Amino acid sequence: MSRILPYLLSGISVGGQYALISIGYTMVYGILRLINFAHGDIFTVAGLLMVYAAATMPLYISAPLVIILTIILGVLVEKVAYKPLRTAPRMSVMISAIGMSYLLQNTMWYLTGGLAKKYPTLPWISDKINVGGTTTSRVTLITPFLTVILVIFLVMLIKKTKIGMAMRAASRDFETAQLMGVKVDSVVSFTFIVGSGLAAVGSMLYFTNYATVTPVVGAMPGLKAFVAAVFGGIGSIPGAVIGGFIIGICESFIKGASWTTFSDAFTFGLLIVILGVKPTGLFGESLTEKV
Amino acid sequence: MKKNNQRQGLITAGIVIVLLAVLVLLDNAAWVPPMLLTVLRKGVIYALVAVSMNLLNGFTGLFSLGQAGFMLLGAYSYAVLTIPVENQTAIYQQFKNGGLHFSITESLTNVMGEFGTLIGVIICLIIAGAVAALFAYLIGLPVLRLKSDYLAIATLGFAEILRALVQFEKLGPVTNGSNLLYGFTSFSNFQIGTLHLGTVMPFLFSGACIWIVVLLINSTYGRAFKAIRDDEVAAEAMGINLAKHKRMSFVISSFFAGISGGLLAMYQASVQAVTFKSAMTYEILLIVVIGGIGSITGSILASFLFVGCSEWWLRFLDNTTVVSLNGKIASVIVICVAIVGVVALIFWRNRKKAFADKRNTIFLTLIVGAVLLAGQIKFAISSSLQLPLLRSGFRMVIFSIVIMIMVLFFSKGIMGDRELPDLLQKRRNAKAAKASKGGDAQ
Amino acid sequence: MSKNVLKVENATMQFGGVVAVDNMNLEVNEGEIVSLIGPNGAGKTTAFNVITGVYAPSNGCVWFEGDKIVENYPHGKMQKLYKGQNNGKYSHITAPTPDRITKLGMARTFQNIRLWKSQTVFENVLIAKHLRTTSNLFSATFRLNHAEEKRQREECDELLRVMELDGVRDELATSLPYGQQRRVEIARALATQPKLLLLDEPAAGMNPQETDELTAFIGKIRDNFKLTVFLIEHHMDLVMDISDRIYVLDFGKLIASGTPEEIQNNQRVIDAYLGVSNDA
Amino acid sequence: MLKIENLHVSYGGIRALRGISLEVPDGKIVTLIGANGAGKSTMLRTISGLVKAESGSIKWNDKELVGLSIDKVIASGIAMAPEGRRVFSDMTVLENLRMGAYLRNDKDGIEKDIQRVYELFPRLKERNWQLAGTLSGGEQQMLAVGRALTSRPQLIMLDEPSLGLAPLVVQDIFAIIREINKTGTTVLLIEQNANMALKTADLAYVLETGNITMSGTGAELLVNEKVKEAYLGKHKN
Amino acid sequence: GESGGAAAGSAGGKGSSGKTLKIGVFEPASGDNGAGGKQEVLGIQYAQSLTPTVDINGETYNVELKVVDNQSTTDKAVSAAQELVSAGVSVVLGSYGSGCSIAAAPIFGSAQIPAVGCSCTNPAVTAANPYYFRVCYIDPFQGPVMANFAKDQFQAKKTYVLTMLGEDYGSNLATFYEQEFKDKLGGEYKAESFPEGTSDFSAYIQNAVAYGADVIFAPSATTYASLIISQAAKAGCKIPILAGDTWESSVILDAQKGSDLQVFCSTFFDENDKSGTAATFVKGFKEWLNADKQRLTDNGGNDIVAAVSALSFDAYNTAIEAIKIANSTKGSDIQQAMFKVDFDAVTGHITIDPDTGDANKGTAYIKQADNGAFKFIKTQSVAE
Ligand SMILES: Nc1ncnc2c1ncn2[C@@H]1O[C@H](COP(=O)(O)OP(=O)(O)OP(=O)(O)O)[C@@H](O)[C@H]1O
Ligand SMILES: Nc1ncnc2c1ncn2[C@@H]1O[C@H](COP(=O)(O)OP(=O)(O)OP(=O)(O)O)[C@@H](O)[C@H]1O
Ligand SMILES: [Mg+2]
Ligand SMILES: [Mg+2]
Repeated sequence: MSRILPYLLSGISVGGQYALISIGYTMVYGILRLINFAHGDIFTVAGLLMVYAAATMPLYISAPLVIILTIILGVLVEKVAYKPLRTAPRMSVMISAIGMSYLLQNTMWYLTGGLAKKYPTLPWISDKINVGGTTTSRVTLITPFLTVILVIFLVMLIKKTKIGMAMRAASRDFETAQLMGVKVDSVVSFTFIVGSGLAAVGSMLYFTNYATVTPVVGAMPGLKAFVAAVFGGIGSIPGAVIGGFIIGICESFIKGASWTTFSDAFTFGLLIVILGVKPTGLFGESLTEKV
Repeated sequence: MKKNNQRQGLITAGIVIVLLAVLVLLDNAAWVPPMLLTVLRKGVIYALVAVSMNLLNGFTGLFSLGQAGFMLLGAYSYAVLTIPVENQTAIYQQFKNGGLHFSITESLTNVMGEFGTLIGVIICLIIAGAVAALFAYLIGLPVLRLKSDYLAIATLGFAEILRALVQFEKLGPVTNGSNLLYGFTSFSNFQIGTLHLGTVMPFLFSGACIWIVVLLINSTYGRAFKAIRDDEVAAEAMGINLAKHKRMSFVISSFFAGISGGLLAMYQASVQAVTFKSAMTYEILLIVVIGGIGSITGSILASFLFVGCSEWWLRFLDNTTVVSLNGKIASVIVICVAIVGVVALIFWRNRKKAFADKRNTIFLTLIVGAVLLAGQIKFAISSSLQLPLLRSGFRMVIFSIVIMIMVLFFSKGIMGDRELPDLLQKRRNAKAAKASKGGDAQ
Repeated sequence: MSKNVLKVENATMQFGGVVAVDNMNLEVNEGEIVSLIGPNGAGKTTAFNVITGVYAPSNGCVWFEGDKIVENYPHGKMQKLYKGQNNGKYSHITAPTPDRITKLGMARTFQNIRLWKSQTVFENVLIAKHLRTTSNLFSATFRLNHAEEKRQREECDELLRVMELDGVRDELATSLPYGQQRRVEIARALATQPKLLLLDEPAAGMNPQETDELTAFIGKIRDNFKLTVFLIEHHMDLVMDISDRIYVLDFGKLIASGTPEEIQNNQRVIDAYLGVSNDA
Repeated sequence: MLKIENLHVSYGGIRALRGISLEVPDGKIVTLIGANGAGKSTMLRTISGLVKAESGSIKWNDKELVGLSIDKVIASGIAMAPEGRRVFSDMTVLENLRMGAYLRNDKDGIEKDIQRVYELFPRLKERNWQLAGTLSGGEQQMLAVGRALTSRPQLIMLDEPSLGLAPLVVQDIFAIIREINKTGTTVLLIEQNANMALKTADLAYVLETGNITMSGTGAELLVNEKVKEAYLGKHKN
Repeated sequence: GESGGAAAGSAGGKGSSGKTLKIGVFEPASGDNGAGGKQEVLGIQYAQSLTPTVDINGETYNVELKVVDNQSTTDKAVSAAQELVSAGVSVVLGSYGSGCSIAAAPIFGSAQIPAVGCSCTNPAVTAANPYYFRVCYIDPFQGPVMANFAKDQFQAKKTYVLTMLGEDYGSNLATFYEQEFKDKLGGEYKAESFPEGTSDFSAYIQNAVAYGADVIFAPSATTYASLIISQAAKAGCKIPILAGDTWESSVILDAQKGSDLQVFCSTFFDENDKSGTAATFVKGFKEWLNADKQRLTDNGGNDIVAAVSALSFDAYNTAIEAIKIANSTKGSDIQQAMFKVDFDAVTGHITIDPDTGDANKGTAYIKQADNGAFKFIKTQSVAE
C-alpha cells in the first residue's frame, strides 16, 4: 500500500487537472465541433498571468483577477478567431485554432524571452501534508474534490437549464438552432467562459505543483487533456472527467513501474485501443446516420 | 483536341527543363544568397509532404494528423541505411557495435561510383517510403474506421508512439536512441566536379513524387477518393469499397510522407526524433489549408511561402540590428514579388464579387500588403538600424499574425480547391465563350 | 413466367424495440416496374436499406438473381430483443457491404439526394463507373488504362444524352434544380450497369408537371436499359401510371399487393394510406 | 402584416430574387408557387435572416427585418419550418418539440401545444423518445412542422410541408394549416403541390426565376390557364 | 552555393568606417536551452566590448557580431546555421547544447567556416568535423568526474539516473557517468528517462527513494531541472542530486532556495577564485552586466557569473587569437591557425588538441547550490 499510495495520489491529482482542462475541450467540441488547439495555451497564459499578478498584488485579488482575465482572453479568442468562420469549412476553423495557439505561444515566448518563470507559492494549498505516511501537498487532495464538485455543478447546469438544451441544438446545426430563437453567439461565448474559467482554475492547481511556467508548458497537458476528452467520448463532460482521471492514474503507475519511456506512448496506445473497441470513446454518443 | 494535348505536353516539358536549368544556375552562381537555396530546398520537400497530406485530408476527406510520424519513419529509415560504415562507430558511440554495419549508398558507390550513390539514394528513399507505408497499412486497419476527429487524434497519437519507439533504448543500436544520426549522404553530396546539384536533386525527387500524386488524383482511383470525401454513403452505394480505398489513400499518402522524411533528413544532414513533433504536423496542415484544401498547386505555393516566411523573409524581425547589404536586394525583390503576387491573386479571385462583399478583404489585403512592402523597403534602405520591438521571437509573433490573417480572410486558402492551370484555362474558356456568344447574338 | 430478379424472404429489421420491417416477403420479376408504397414510417426505406446491404436484417434473407446475397439471424444483443417470426429458420450470416451488392448489379437512389457535391454532373456519373474498371492502382495512375478510361467516358456521355442531361454536363451537380438532380442520381445509378434499379421517392420535391415527365422517363429507361425497377413513392399518379405491380407496407408488414387497380380499390389500403379523395 | 418591397437577393454571382414585392396580410394564408429553383425558398430564408438581402425591405408589423439577426427575427413572432426538415438529429422527438418552444416561458402552455402536435401526428407520439435522426423521412417532416407549431408564432412560414408525406397525411396537413390559421396565425406557404396549395390559400403569388409573374386569390389562379399548364400537371381536370 | 556566399560575404564587408569582420553567434535564445544560450551570448558580447577590433595584414577590422537563435532544436539549428553562412561570417561561436552543434557542423564544414563551441561537451561535435573546435572539456571526462565525486563525497553505492527521453546531452553524459560508476567504481545504478514536456516528476522521485539511491544523477535542461529540484524538495526527498555543467544557473538556485536539498553540479571555472584572469573577468563582467538592465534580465535577473559565460568569453578570444595568427579573414586559414592558439584564458590555459580540435582540459569544478548562491566545493578529476 505504502508503495502504491504515492503514485495513486499523484495520479489522481494530475488526473483532476487533466479533467479540468479537458472539460474546456469537450465543451467547445460539443458545440462548435472544433478541437480548440488554443485551449492548452490559454491554460499556460493563465499560469503566466498569475506569475505577473502575484508579483504585484495579494493573492485574494490576483487569483480572481487571473480567472477573469483568462475568461476574457478565452472569449476574445473565440470572437477573433472562430466567430468570423462560423460558415467556413471545418478545416479552416481548425487551422484558425492552430494559428491562435501559435500566436499565443509565440507572443508569450516573445514577452518572456522563452525563459521559465517561477510560479508563486500559493499559501495553504501548497502546504505539505501527510497522507498515509507519504508527504504531499494539500493541492493533491483538493484537486479531485474540486474537480468533481465543479463537474457536478456543470452537468446540472447543462442538463437542467435551457442553455444546456440550446447548446446541444446548436452543436449540430447553427442555422436551425437560430431559427428556434437561440442566440448562438451567446451560447458559444458561454461555453468559452466556462471552459477558460476552468482552465484558469486548473492552471492554478497545476502550477502550484510544478513550480515554473514556460510558453510551451501547456502543450503536453493540453494534448493529454484532449486525449482524455476523446477517451471519454468527446462532447460528454462526465466522459472527459473520467478520461482525465484514467489517464492521470495510468500515467502515474506507468512511471512507477519504470516504463517511463513509454508513458506518453502508453496514453496514446490506450487511446487507440479504446477507440478500436469503441470508436466514439467511452461515453460518446454513437451517431447513426440514416440513409 | 489531340493536338492541343500534345502542345500542352511540350509546354510542360519546356517549363520543367527551364526550371531545372534555372535551379542548376542558382545553385552555382556566387551571387545567390544561400538562404534562397535553403528556402527552395526545404520548400520543395515541404511541398511533397503537404501534397501527400492533401491527398489524404483534401482529396479523400480523411482527417489524419500522423504526417510527422511517417516522416520520422522515412527519415530514420533513410538515415540508418546510408550512414557510411566508418562513421557508424562514432555516431553510435552510446551503443557499442551499433549501426547496421553496412550502408546501401556506400556499397553502391563502391561498385558504380557517383552513379551508384544516386541509385543508392533513390533505393533508400523508396525504402523510406515503403517503411512508412507499411506502418500506415498496419495502423490503418484499426484506425481508419474512426470518424473525422477521432481519426485525427488517433493518428496524432500514433505519431507520438512512433517517436517514443524510435527513442527506445533497446532499439538504440539501430536508431541511436535519442541521439542524432548524421554523416549520411545528403544533398551536398550531389556534385559533378564543381557543379553543385544540391538544389536540383530535391526538386527532381519531390517533383517526380508530386507528379505521381497528381496522376493518381486524376485517375479513376483519385475520383473514387473524391467521392468518398464528398459523401461516403453514396460512394459505398455506388460500389466503392470504403475500407479498401481509404486504406489505399492512407498508405500512399504515408509512402510519400516517408519519402519526404528521407528528403528532409538529406536536407538537414542530421536526424533526431525530437524534431518530428506534432507541431510539425500542424505546420504541414497549415500549409495545406493556406494553400487550399484540395489544391495541389496551392499546397506547393503555400509551402514555398511558408518556408520563405518562417526561414528567411521575416528573419530580420528577430535581430535588433539589421544585417548589411549582402543578399539583401535579392531577398527584397523576391519578397516584393511574392507580396505583390499574392495581393494580385487575391484581387483576381475576388473580382466577381460585389464591392460591398469584398470591401473588407480588399482593405485588409492592401493594408497587410502595404505594411509588408513598406517593411521590405525600409529593410532595403536601412543600413544598420535599431528598431523598436524587434528582438528574438518577434518574427514568430508576426508570422503567426500573418497566418491568422490568411486563415481569417481567406478561409478557403489561396487557391480554394482549384489548380493554377485550371484558373488560366478557365479564363481562356471564358473568353472563348464570350466570343462565341457574341457571335450568336448577331 | 419471367424469373425473379429480387426475392426478399422473411426479412425482419428491428431497431432496439422498433420493428421497422416485419417478416416481409416479396419478389420482383425481370423487366417489371414494381412499387412499394405505404404510410410514413412504414419501413419502405428500411426495406431498401436491407436489400442494398446498408443494414443487415435482424432475421431473414435476400436473393438476387437466384443467389442468396444477404442472410442473417437474431444473434448477440438481438437474440433477446427479437420479436418477429421465423426465429431459428436461418443460421448463417451473409452480410456484404453495400459496394459488393452494387457490384452484383443493383443500384439505388436516395430519399434525400446524395450527389457528390464538388463534382460536375459528368464526374458524378463517371465516378460511378469506378466499380467496373479493371485497372489496378498502378495502371490507372500511369494511364496504362487509357483505352478503358476512354470507353467509360464515352459511355457516360452517351448516358447523359439518353438522360437528357448533356446540356448541364459540366455544371456542378448540386447547383441544379431539384428535378434535374434526381435525374442525375438516376443516371449515376445507371452508370454502375445495374440489372435492378431501386428508386427511393424519385418524385419528392417535384411539381406535378415534373412528376409527369419523370413518369414517362422511368418507363423509357426501363426499356432502354432493359432494367427491372423497384421504387418507393408517395405520388400516386406516378405509381398508378407505371407500376406493373404494387406492394403496400404498413407498420413494417405487407398488407396488400397486386396491380394498380386492385390496390386502388383495396379498402385496407385506402384506410391506411390513400385516403378518400385521391388528390395528390 | 408582412410587407416586402423590391427585394433583391444573390448567391455569389447568381441572382435568386430580382425585385420582389408582396404582402402577407394578417390572418391570411398566402402561398407561393413556382418551378424548381424559382427562388421560393430563398424568399423565406431571406425573411428569416438566413440569407442576407442585397437590397429592398421586409417590414413585419412596421418593423424592418432586413439586417436583423435570425434570433431577433424569430423573437418578433415568426416561425419557420425550413426546407429539408433540418430536425436536430441527435435530440429526441420530444426535445425537438421543446426546442421549437425555446423562446416561450409558459410551461403549461408548452405542454399543451406539444400534446396538440401529438394529436395531429400520432406517429410522433409513438416515437416520442426516438432520436430524430433515425426517424423516417416523412416522420421527420411531421416533426419539422410540429416544431414550428409549438413556437406559437404570429406568422408561420412552411417550406414544402407536404414533401415526402403519404397522401392521407398530405390531406391532413392542409387541414391543419387551415385550422391553425383559424386560430389567428398568419401562414406563408410554399408548395410543389400547387393544386392543394391554391385550394387552401387566400392569396397566391407565382414566382418565376426570381420575379413575381402573377398573383391573385387561390381560386383565381386555380383556373388560370397558364398556371394549369405550368404547375398543375396533366392529370388534373 | 554556400562557399560562394561565404567568400562574397567576408570579402565584401563594406562598413562605413574601416573594414568589418563578422563573427557568427550560434546560440539558442529560446527553447529548453534558451537561458544558457543567452548567458553565452552575454559572454561573447562582453568579450567583443573588450576586443572590438582585430588587426589583419595591418588593417583594422571592426568585429561585428551576427547573433542567430537556433531555438535549441536540431532542425531549426540547420536554418540558423545557414543564415550565418549567408550572412558571410568568418568564424562561428557556439552552441550551448551539443545537438545543435552536431546538426550544424556539416553546414559550417562545407562552407569552410570554423566554429568554436563554448560549452558543448559531446565528443561528436568535433569528431570528424575538422572545422569544429571547442574550449570546454567533454562528456567522457565530465561524466566520470561526477561519478568520482559521488563516490568520494558520499561513498555512493547506488545511483538513480534520470534523463530526458530524446535529449542527447543528458543521455550521453549519463552513459559516461554510468559506465564509470559501475565499471570503474563498482557501484550500481538504475536509469530512467522522462518524456519531453513532463512537468510532474513526483513519480520519478518516489522511484529514486524506493530504489534506495545514495545520489541522484539528473543531467537535464534547466527547465526540467528546476521542476525536479522543487518537486524533490516538496516531497521531502533527502538524496543529493548531481548534474552536469548546465545546472550552473540561477534557475537551479531559485529552485533549491528555501529547501535543504543538496544539489551539485560540475562546472568549468570558479567565479570566486580570487586570483588571475578569472578574477579580473568576473569583476569586469559583473560591472558590464550591471550597466544595462536588459543584460541582467538575460543573465537570469542577477549578476552571478555563469561558467558558460566565461567559456563563451574564452571562445571569442580563441577565435580572435586564431584570426590574428592566420592574418586572414578566410575560413580555411583561420581553421589552420586554431591549432596554434596558445594563451591564458579565464577557464584555464587553452591549447587545441590537433587530433580532435578540443581544448586540452583536465579538471572540473564542483559547486553546490546553496540558498541562492553557488558554493565552490572542490576541484575534481578522474581517478586513474
Ligand atoms: N446556397 C446557394 N448557393 C448558390 N445558389 C443557390 C443557393 N441556394 C439556392 N441557390 C440558387 O438560387 C435559386 C433559387 O433557389 P431556391 O432554393 O430559392 O428555389 P426554390 O424556388 O425554393 O426551388 P425548390 O422548389 O427546388 O425548392 C436557384 O437557382 C438555386 O440554384
Ligand atoms: N436507425 C433507426 N433506429 C431506430 N428506428 C429507426 C431507425 N431507422 C428507421 N427507424 C424507424 O423505422 C421506421 C421505418 O422507417 P423508414 O425510413 O423505413 O420509413 P419509410 O417507410 O421510408 O417512411 P417515409 O415514407 O416517411 O420515408 C420508422 O418508424 C423509423 O422511425
Ligand atoms: Mg423513406
Ligand atoms: Mg425550395
